[in-house]
Amino acid sequence: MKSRLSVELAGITLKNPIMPASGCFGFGREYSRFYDLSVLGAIAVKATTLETRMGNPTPRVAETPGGMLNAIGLQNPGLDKVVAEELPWLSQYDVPVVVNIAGTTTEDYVEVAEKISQVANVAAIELNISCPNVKCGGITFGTDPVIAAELTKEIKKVSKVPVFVKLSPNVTDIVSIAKAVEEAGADGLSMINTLLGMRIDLKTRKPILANQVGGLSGPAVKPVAIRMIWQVSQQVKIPIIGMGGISSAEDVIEFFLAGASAVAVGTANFIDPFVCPTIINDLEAWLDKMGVQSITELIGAGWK
Amino acid sequence: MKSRLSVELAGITLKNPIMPASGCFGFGREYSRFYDLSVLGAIAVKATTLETRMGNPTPRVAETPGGMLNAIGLQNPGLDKVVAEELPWLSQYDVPVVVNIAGTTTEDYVEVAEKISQVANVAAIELNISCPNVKCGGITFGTDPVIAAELTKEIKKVSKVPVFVKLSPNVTDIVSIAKAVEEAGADGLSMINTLLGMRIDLKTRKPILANQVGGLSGPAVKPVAIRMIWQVSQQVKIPIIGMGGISSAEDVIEFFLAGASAVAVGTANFIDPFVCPTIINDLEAWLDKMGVQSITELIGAGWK
Amino acid sequence: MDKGHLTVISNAPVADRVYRVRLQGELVRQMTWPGQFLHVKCGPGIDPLLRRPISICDVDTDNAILDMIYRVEGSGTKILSEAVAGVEIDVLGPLGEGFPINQRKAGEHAVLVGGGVGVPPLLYLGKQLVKKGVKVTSIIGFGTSNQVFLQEELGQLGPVYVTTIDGSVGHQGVVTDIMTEKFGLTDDEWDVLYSCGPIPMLKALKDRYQLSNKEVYVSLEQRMGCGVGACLACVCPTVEEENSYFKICVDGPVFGIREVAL
Amino acid sequence: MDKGHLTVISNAPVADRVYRVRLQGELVRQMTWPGQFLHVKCGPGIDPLLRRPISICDVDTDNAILDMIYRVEGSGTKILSEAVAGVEIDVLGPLGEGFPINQRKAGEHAVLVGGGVGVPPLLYLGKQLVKKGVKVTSIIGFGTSNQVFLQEELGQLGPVYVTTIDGSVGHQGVVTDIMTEKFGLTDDEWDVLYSCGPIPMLKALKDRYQLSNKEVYVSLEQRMGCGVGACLACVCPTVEEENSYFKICVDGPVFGIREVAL
Ligand SMILES: Cc1cc2nc3c(=O)[nH]c(=O)nc-3n(C[C@H](O)[C@H](O)[C@H](O)COP(=O)(O)OP(=O)(O)OC[C@H]3O[C@@H](n4cnc5c(N)ncnc54)[C@H](O)[C@@H]3O)c2cc1C
Ligand SMILES: Cc1cc2nc3c(=O)[nH]c(=O)nc-3n(C[C@H](O)[C@H](O)[C@H](O)COP(=O)(O)OP(=O)(O)OC[C@H]3O[C@@H](n4cnc5c(N)ncnc54)[C@H](O)[C@@H]3O)c2cc1C
Ligand SMILES: Cc1cc2nc3c(=O)[nH]c(=O)nc-3n(C[C@H](O)[C@H](O)[C@H](O)COP(=O)(O)O)c2cc1C
Ligand SMILES: Cc1cc2nc3c(=O)[nH]c(=O)nc-3n(C[C@H](O)[C@H](O)[C@H](O)COP(=O)(O)O)c2cc1C
Ligand code: FES
Ligand code: FES
Repeated sequence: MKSRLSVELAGITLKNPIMPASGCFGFGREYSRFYDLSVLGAIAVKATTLETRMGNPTPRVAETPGGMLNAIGLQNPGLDKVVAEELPWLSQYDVPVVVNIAGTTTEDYVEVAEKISQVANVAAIELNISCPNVKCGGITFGTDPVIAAELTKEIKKVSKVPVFVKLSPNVTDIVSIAKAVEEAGADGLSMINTLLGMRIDLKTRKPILANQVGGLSGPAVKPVAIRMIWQVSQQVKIPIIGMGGISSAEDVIEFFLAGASAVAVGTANFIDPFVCPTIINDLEAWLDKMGVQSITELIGAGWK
Repeated sequence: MKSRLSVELAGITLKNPIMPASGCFGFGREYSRFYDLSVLGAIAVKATTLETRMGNPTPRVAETPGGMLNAIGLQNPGLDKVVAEELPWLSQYDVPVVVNIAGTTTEDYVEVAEKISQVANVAAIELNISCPNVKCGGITFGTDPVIAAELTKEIKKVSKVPVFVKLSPNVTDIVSIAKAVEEAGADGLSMINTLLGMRIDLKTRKPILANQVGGLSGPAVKPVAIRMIWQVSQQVKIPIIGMGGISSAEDVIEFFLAGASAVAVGTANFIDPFVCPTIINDLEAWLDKMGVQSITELIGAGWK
Repeated sequence: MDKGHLTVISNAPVADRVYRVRLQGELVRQMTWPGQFLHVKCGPGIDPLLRRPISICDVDTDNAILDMIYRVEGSGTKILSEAVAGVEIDVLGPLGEGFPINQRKAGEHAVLVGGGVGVPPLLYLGKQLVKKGVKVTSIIGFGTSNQVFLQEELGQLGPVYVTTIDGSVGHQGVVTDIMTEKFGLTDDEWDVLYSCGPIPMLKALKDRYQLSNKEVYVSLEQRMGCGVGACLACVCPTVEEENSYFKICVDGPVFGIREVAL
Repeated sequence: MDKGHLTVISNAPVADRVYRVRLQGELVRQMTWPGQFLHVKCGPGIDPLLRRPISICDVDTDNAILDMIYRVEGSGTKILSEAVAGVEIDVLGPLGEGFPINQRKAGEHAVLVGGGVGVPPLLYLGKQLVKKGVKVTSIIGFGTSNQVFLQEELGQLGPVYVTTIDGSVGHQGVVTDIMTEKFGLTDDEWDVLYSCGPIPMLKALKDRYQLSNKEVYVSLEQRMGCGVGACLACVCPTVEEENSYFKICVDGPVFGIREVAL
């Protein structure tokens, strides 16, 4: 009998809807010392770019009320090393891998997507469009429906696996961007990426982050994520991986009610390395409490 | 000798830079039972519309991690009552009044601005452009640079007092909107208004707010406000009234370093009715600690 | 009405998920009107951010001691339930308009109707009515037996009828079932009714007395921001005028049953 | 390395804004390597949200007792300083690579150099070195007299030189002033140097020993997220390879002085 927690995402079956969020779990090695990664529904790994990236200078993180800012800057070993070392290591676990890919030109993205989507344990690509597009004067791919749609089209052409487009919340009209990428063939959406924020140090009188601005994540952003998923899920047919401040089973259910079909947990891993298995355990009890047979019954139940 | 806390805003001199934020202080009556309103640098009163507004059904507020959502919906007695009853009552205090005005058509806004800007104790208008423009299919004035600029122009034509345009943070490019309204003659900016958010009740499985979505305020939004003020203050010459999560003197200084010339305190009044006078008292000590003669030295010091 | 700190003297469960906290502090001496509430900062810092409105349940003004009874619903009341003796709690109050009792005369008969965590304010009300020589009968409704509280203390003021949905104690059913011949509680038996509880209970009372000439009061709940009338979060439509509201935090929480639309 | 709860035994000031907390719990028995740190949840809930890295200062493994010494800087350490005996603190650890001491031989002379809240990890280090028969000399620098701590305890392990910026106690100046003829601490007098403290202090040591062949170790600080190597917040450029980083939380916090760029 099928598990009450199992969900379908663009043809991929997950044993449960919980995955660590990209950038908050490395490539899994660190947290594998805490628990068996096979208990996870999936794993979204750190953004992978064509070449090795050094990322930003430090400090790279700052705390905010109920949240945190990060400006890691896509540090990663690059496509070849990820394919040669990280993904094979992950293949020892019975867990689908969602590879988050990033770049500064469409060509970069395309090359990464083509190569990486052929790796056996890569179940899906998460297209991180919250990156500056050098060809378009650095405006981020994710803030313009046309640019986002074009990139999605190109990636779909080459990807052997479903493509989830990860939307930036720093936009006036997230629905128009969601529809544009759906139109362009996206198999699903990941939302939300981080909100742009900043903290200033009273002692130095300068920004805390070397990069000045950073991405806001954690509980503070949860209501913004819920609102955007609520708005988008009613306007698109493709599934949504919800994220933004999730740290408990209650949060997961709130995201499902808003319209998510699965969720990613990011910042909460830093506070409790066991948060993902804990949430997975707690979900069953919540389904009982709510008298729900399968968690899929809750998808969009807030507006259906 | 001039107070170290006194600031200049578009020709208006404030004895200190602290004012309660619009909608969080009514028209002052309630908090006048806690302290003498004359200690305040200014008072931003609840949004005033041409006609009486009933606002939204209840529940109108919900709590979020480190923040709150509100969907009051511009409930207010309307222009005539505000002019006849509220403003005269406030005139007993030695404190400049910033009147926040709202509407659904340019004509509404213009009529309110023209009449209310002639009232003696009205020092400035705060133009709330985070309202749906019925003529333009309900798109909010604040999300389009052209619409925002046109409205600003019209208000400037009729207003007898400086006009501060209150920007919505729910936009892709706040700098372009800030520049557009400056271009259109705005004397200053207020930022930020609330971020659109939502909470869903696990018991009812429906949104907590009767209006479904609401405006996020409180400490959670502070880093977003700081970032936007940082970006905008470097691109415009007009002064900025900063707001978003301020609850302490440290917060005020962080906003000044980012580029604010004065600040508004909203949600924090609900947690501590004495927060404004407390902040005003604490500021002096902070200036000493930082070895600063006048708080104006801190304006934009983070990037200057 | 002011902001102050009260010290926890005790804080212990009195029913399933329901706690009674005893607090002491000068501010308590202002708490003379039953039906008023406090806006409570359940913990320091921003988690939870907002204050929680909780009714005054009982007051000993001489010793500046206050009792509140609250049910653990979410984050705020959970944190409040963990406050041990000696901890200082930041409260704002007393707030709002309580139960009107000035007109009460000795010999009158008052019925107090409470449901769940609507029962607490009735204790302080009952005590003051009895002081005035008013006869008090209480009808208190709960879901099931382990949720019942205040039965004994109200019993010291006059007859108490308990109802439970599942009939595990007292009468199976709802509070209004009691207001009959059988219990000598037909409308002509009493002069005034004060109620506090869930909306369905208050609606039942409104339906019953809307068109009567009986003196009936209800205490309402609504999500609040400021608690002092400034934010307009807690409004409730008035009945007389079109387009007019009461603010539950300052005009209420207690209203005449014909004043408000439920 | 694991996540666990430790119980506060005591938590009291030892210098200006500096506290020493004593904790007990099974997890402590794993804390055998000086220089490692714990990632501490200073309070429950989301305020503060992130854990705080704090060095292990002293350990009694038999009784599973741990000491940490921390300065109140901001919200987290402030809340930690309010934790009373009996409170449970959520910690992650022991984390990172501590001070290398396996190669140490009896009769060697080790110099421990600490500045401000960089001093704490040197105590546990010194105790283990002395156990190995290594001669220990400590040089600890502070801003002014009321900031000095651990002078006596380090004194039980060997000579201790205190420096203060204002000269209010000990030698006026910085720690490196002590490493001279006058104090019998010229480089040929010692075999290894372990240091922990502010960047300017570590830079001074790096300038001095970068090109020498002396064995010198530094413990670094950086703002952290996960504390376990996953988030890449705490990186520090390596010296050998171009384009390569150490993660201070897992590859450090202790590094050979020629390994890292400061
Ligand atoms: C005038 C008044 C008097 C009250 N007296 C009592 C009492 O004596 N005993 C008691 O147990 N309860 C009482 N309540 C209800 C009590 O305020 C809520 O149960 C409590 O606020 C829930 O907070 P929480 O942190 O447990 O729940 P959460 O879900 O964490 O609360 C989240 C937010 O919703 C608000 N909220 C949730 N439920 C309610 C509610 N029913 N009414 C108002 N706000 C709500 C909270 O205040 C908070 O702002 C009273 C309410 C009002 C308006
Ligand atoms: C490996 C390591 C060991 C340490 N050992 C000690 C010790 O034994 N005693 C001691 O007093 N301090 C120690 N520190 C410094 C200590 O971590 C910070 O002082 C503390 O995190 C400040 O937190 P706060 O809440 O007081 O300040 P806040 O300003 O509220 O902190 C805000 C954020 O910035 C981070 N942060 C601020 N300052 C530092 C810093 N200097 N290093 C790292 N993160 C910082 C905090 O962790 C938090 O995430 C150590 C740091 C590291 C990296
Ligand atoms: C330290 C850190 C690094 C991140 N790196 C990435 C990344 O490489 N790619 C990406 O798409 N999102 C990245 N994110 C965003 C998260 O995947 C997630 O969308 C966001 O943090 C919201 O979820 P949370 O609130 O649960 O953390 C990162 C977030 C954090 C905190
Ligand atoms: C209950 C409530 C009502 C508000 N009403 C208005 C309003 O009428 N007009 C307006 O421009 N802003 C309004 N705001 C926004 C505040 O003025 C302020 O911009 C925002 O809350 C951020 O500041 P804060 O985090 O200090 O609350 C309201 C905010 C709250 C919480
Ligand atoms: S709670 Fe703010 S007006 Fe009642
Ligand atoms: S703190 Fe996350 S990698 Fe070091």
